[in-house]
Amino acid sequence: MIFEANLGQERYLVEIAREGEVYNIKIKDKEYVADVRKIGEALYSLLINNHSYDVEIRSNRYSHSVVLREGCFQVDVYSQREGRMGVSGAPLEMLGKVDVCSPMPGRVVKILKEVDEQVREGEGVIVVEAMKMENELRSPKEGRVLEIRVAEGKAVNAGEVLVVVE
Amino acid sequence: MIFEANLGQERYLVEIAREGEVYNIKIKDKEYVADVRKIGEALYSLLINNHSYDVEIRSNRYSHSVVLREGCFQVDVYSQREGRMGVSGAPLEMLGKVDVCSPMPGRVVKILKEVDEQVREGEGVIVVEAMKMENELRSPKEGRVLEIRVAEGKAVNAGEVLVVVE
Amino acid sequence: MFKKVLVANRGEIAIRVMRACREMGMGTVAVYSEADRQALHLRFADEAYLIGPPPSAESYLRTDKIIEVAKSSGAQAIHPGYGFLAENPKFPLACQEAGLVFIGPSAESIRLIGSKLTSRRMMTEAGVPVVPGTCEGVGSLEQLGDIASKVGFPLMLKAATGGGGKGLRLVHGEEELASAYRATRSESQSSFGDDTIYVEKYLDCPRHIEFQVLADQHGNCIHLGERECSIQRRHQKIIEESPSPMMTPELRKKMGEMAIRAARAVCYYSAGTVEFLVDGNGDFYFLEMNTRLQVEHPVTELVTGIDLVKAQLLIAEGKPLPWKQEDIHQRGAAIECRIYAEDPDNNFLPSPGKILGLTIPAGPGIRDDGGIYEGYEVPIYYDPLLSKLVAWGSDRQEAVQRIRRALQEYKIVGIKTNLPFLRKILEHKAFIKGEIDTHFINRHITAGTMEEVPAALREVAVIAAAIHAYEREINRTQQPARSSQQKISRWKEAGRQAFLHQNR
Amino acid sequence: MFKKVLVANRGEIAIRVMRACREMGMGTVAVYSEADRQALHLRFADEAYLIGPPPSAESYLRTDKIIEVAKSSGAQAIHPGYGFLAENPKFPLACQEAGLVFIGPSAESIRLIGSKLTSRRMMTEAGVPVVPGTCEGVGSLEQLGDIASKVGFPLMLKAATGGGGKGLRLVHGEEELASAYRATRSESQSSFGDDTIYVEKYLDCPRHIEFQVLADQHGNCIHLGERECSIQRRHQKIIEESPSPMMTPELRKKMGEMAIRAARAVCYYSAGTVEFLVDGNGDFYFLEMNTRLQVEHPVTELVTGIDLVKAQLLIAEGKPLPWKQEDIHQRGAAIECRIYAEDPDNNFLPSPGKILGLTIPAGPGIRDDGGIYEGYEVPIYYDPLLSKLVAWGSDRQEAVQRIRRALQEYKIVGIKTNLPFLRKILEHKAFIKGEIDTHFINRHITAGTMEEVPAALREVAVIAAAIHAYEREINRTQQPARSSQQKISRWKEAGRQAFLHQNR
Repeated sequence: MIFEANLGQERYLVEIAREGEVYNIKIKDKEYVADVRKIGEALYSLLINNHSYDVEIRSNRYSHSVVLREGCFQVDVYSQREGRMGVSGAPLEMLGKVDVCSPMPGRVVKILKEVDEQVREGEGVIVVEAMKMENELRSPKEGRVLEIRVAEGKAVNAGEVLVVVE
Repeated sequence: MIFEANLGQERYLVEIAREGEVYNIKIKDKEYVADVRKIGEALYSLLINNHSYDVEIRSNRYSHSVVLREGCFQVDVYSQREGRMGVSGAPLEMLGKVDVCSPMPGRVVKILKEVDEQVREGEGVIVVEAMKMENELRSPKEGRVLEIRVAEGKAVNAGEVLVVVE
Repeated sequence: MFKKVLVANRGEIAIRVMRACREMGMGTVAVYSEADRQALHLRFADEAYLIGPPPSAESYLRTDKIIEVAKSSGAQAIHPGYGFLAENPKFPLACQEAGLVFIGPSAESIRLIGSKLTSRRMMTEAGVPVVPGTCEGVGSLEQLGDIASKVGFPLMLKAATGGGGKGLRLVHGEEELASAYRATRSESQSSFGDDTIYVEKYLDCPRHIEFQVLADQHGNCIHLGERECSIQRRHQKIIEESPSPMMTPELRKKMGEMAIRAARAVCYYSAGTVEFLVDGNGDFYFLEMNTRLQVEHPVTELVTGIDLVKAQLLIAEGKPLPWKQEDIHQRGAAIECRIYAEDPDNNFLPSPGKILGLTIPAGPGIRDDGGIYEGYEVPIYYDPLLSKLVAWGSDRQEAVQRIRRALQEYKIVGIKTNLPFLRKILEHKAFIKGEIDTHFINRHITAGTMEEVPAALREVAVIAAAIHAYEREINRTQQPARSSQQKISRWKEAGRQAFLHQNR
Repeated sequence: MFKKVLVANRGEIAIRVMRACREMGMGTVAVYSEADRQALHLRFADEAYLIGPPPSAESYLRTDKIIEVAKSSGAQAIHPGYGFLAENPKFPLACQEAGLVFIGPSAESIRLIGSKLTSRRMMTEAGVPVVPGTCEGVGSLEQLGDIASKVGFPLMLKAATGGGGKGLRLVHGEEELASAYRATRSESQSSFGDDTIYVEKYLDCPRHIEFQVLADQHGNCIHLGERECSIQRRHQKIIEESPSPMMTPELRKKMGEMAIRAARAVCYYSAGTVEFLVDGNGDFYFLEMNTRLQVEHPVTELVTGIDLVKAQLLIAEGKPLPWKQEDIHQRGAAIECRIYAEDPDNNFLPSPGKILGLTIPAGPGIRDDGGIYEGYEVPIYYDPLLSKLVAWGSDRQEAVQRIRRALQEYKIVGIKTNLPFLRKILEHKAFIKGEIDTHFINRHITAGTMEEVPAALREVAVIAAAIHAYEREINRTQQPARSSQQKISRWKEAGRQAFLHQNR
């Protein structure tokens, strides 16, 4: 099976075949043999060409979060079919409306922008308090505030859409 | 619901009623309120009259193994019906044939008795090696070796019957 | 000796205090909010009492309820930990009224130190050098102008009753003075209910060096050497060490004497910390005193061998200090990293949630003071500190090597933490050389944790993700045919669990 | 400096060694048997190679395969840990032939020390007191009679090539002599392939005191003080401490000098241990020397501040010792408990199996050197040592208090361990007073762990069990009506899981 993977700016083609407990992998013309065991919730022991890695993997659709001893990597993986269909590449949603969501449960302390106000990329739009910290959430793109869905003082859940920028 | 519980030589009558997350317990005319949360596999946090206990509980039919910070307790618990039917009390099996089982996987190193030989209570009948240790398994009662089901050098599983004493 | 001690706190510090109590044979009483029924400090204690809803104002800050629990449970003393009620002078008074011992300094010491202007005055009188500036509130903008021309720019405007990085402003030049004056006063009023502000000279790239002191109720006072806490992010310490790599025996002696003088000036007893800023010339200035156990106290414990919580308990019992200054010896070096539930790749946003997997480092020289366990759900209501990882080594190099090794072993699965960010600091050449000051992070460390990773490691990440995707793909196409009799490979099981997880 | 080190071992000691390598920036190579694919030492290493089936004779004892892996992986040196190949003189020779560095002493030192008669002779020549007895093999029963009348009863018959508690017999009087002579020779022949035996005086209730030595390849040799290992069960150490509660500075100096003399007598280098028996008069006798890292090395590390594995690495690299005798200082006290997978309530039978829950103690003064994790299945093939818990305190009392506290925190769910047995020893008055010798356990500790528990605690156990039974009962009667939509209480879920568990 062939996959397309993106890590940062780099794009990889990965070919995988499994024989029993062992995976044969081709990537950039190099070949790897991987032996994989599940060690705990989202935790795996990988032996890749006899190199040992304890890896935490968590996925959400294409997006894989991979934690190694040396750091955390965001890898997007698409099956060849999906890859050809152009799912990969620049996130589509950046082109139209973008939601500013609360990444954690908390309470809205301050709304910094009004509807119709212009925002720059990276500019703060709303402040949410969680774990005794005030956290400024920023607009991921330049645009105009289309909608504000919450009020100051309101409790919000993780993933809740707070502001929409167009 | 009323239970009969045995711990060592002591016998307890325990009355339990649940209201929501809270249990009301009567034992030896004393009353307790218990709040219970599952913390992990077989691990619970108990608040009994505001005393905090981290308890590991594992059960096998009547037999409960309860581990507190201070030690491990074997508690046999019977529902009232079972209790009245005389299931509790002296183990029935002690009266007839008794199996000497391997408590762990291992390998038979030596058989110390022959069929028909007399054994005393607590006398060794067979030696099983596991984890680099030779372990003498003993007869739980006085009697006669009725059957030897394994040979020296044989690998055995946990719970496997090795010798039968009558 | 106390028979039973109530710990009016939660998280790692509550457990730290209970460990000391348990070792001394004292019973431990926990208090907990509704959000903390499954918290480790409750599980750890001998007794535990619910004191209110999740917000701290309704639970961990409720002096009345906590004292009620202490009395009804038969506790004789209360340890406040740090934060919450630890530096509120009303709390020791309330304890006293209820016939309970407060494990900490007197209410009067806390009050004197809590007012920044008062403490600046008292320190100046005692001959302790303070950061140049005013010891009186600034009365008007005009007065501020006069002061500014004497102190010089850049300068800091600070709330007299402030703390925690709030109510302060850096002023670079005259043109910023007026707006900063108004803003600081207004923030000070709204945050602390008092608009008194004062001026401090701004020290460029100082080092934050603090001295641990111990004083008993019989007039004995010693210091236990310094801690360097220059590695800060947004005025928040994240890495601390002892001894400081810039310290000399002569300077230690001088600063230690000043720390003792500062403690004596407010008739201090219990464990306390005198914080100084040290500039590039080795000149040092009193910044403030913390009238409680510090988060970073373990580095001092590892280097001196003295258990500070046990010392607090002894002092609170009225016993004399069992050590004289000459009994205190620093041995080797210790470094602490604070492990927070926050996402360094996303602007350090807090990251509460369930801890699905937890591997705590161990082995030679490693101490972990934690408040979490596998399966624990980190609540949204409290400070994001999960744990403190501390390493001891025979010298600073070994301590650094050990904490780096331990940071690699640390695995917290399920929530984001600052572990990758800490690793990055610990691997920086300037840190390894001990070339640090309070601007270290801004100068040297970018938030992202992905760059500069060897290509081979990136490929490993890609392979792991691709295998994960492969199994999900296989799993998905075979799903209709699946039956419970089918043998499922370990990985497939993994894939399915991950799948269930995202759909939850 | 070595770039890459192969660790020819498994379990906690493999991890201990790898931690040192990693701190020093060396790559680590693990070897593993088919039973150990999920073992922690494999997960911990940078590289890992399969070397054979589960039995150690086919994997961890396969010199040829291990050396092959070392060469193909590019490792420059091999650390043997303890056990397995650590004291086999053929292994360093094989390493040498393959151009690899053996991290340990020379083959010749191991050989000399491995033969008990040779080492008794050499020690006697070097002026080190040995346990009174013979330094030659006993030629006949007649000769034995002559020797016995000189040495006096009780006496020990020992195999000259013996070890590990095998091939030795206690003889109380003349009437037992003949049968013991025959039995020991025959056991010695069958266990070690050599029927040479010798005689040692039996010391009544001695203390087991050993000295840690460090020697380099340039003739420097120092000692790092003593460890007391008198708490033994069936000749197996289970609790060790440093310093010994019976030690005086004078005796330490004398024994330390003898330990160095013993090491020099066999041209020793690397870390080694000289074991002595000490009788009630304070007279001490050389027992044997261990030419490897000891299981109990951490107590010395905590007290002296020296990392013994790093010292071994330095010495193996040919570097001179960085310390002189006067640089070595003992600080405070340390105690180690060995945590075994064995059932103290059932004759200490081994207890392999899956670890379902694991809470490792932490906090001030606690070090855990472990080889397990939650979810790990302890295999049946190897030594049952799971972990070593070590506590440091500013004095023995604090070390004891801390390890008692830590033993209470330790939770290993799923398999039986000796934790309750260890707690019992640590709570015994005679232990707390330091009144210990090698017969301590037989004299003071009964195996069962249930007796003497307060009635209130027994009631807690009964309540917990009854609630568990209640939920299972409720669950069972409601089972037909259950549907996936129904909200299941946490406890019910627990009950069901327990149920599933027993039916597995």
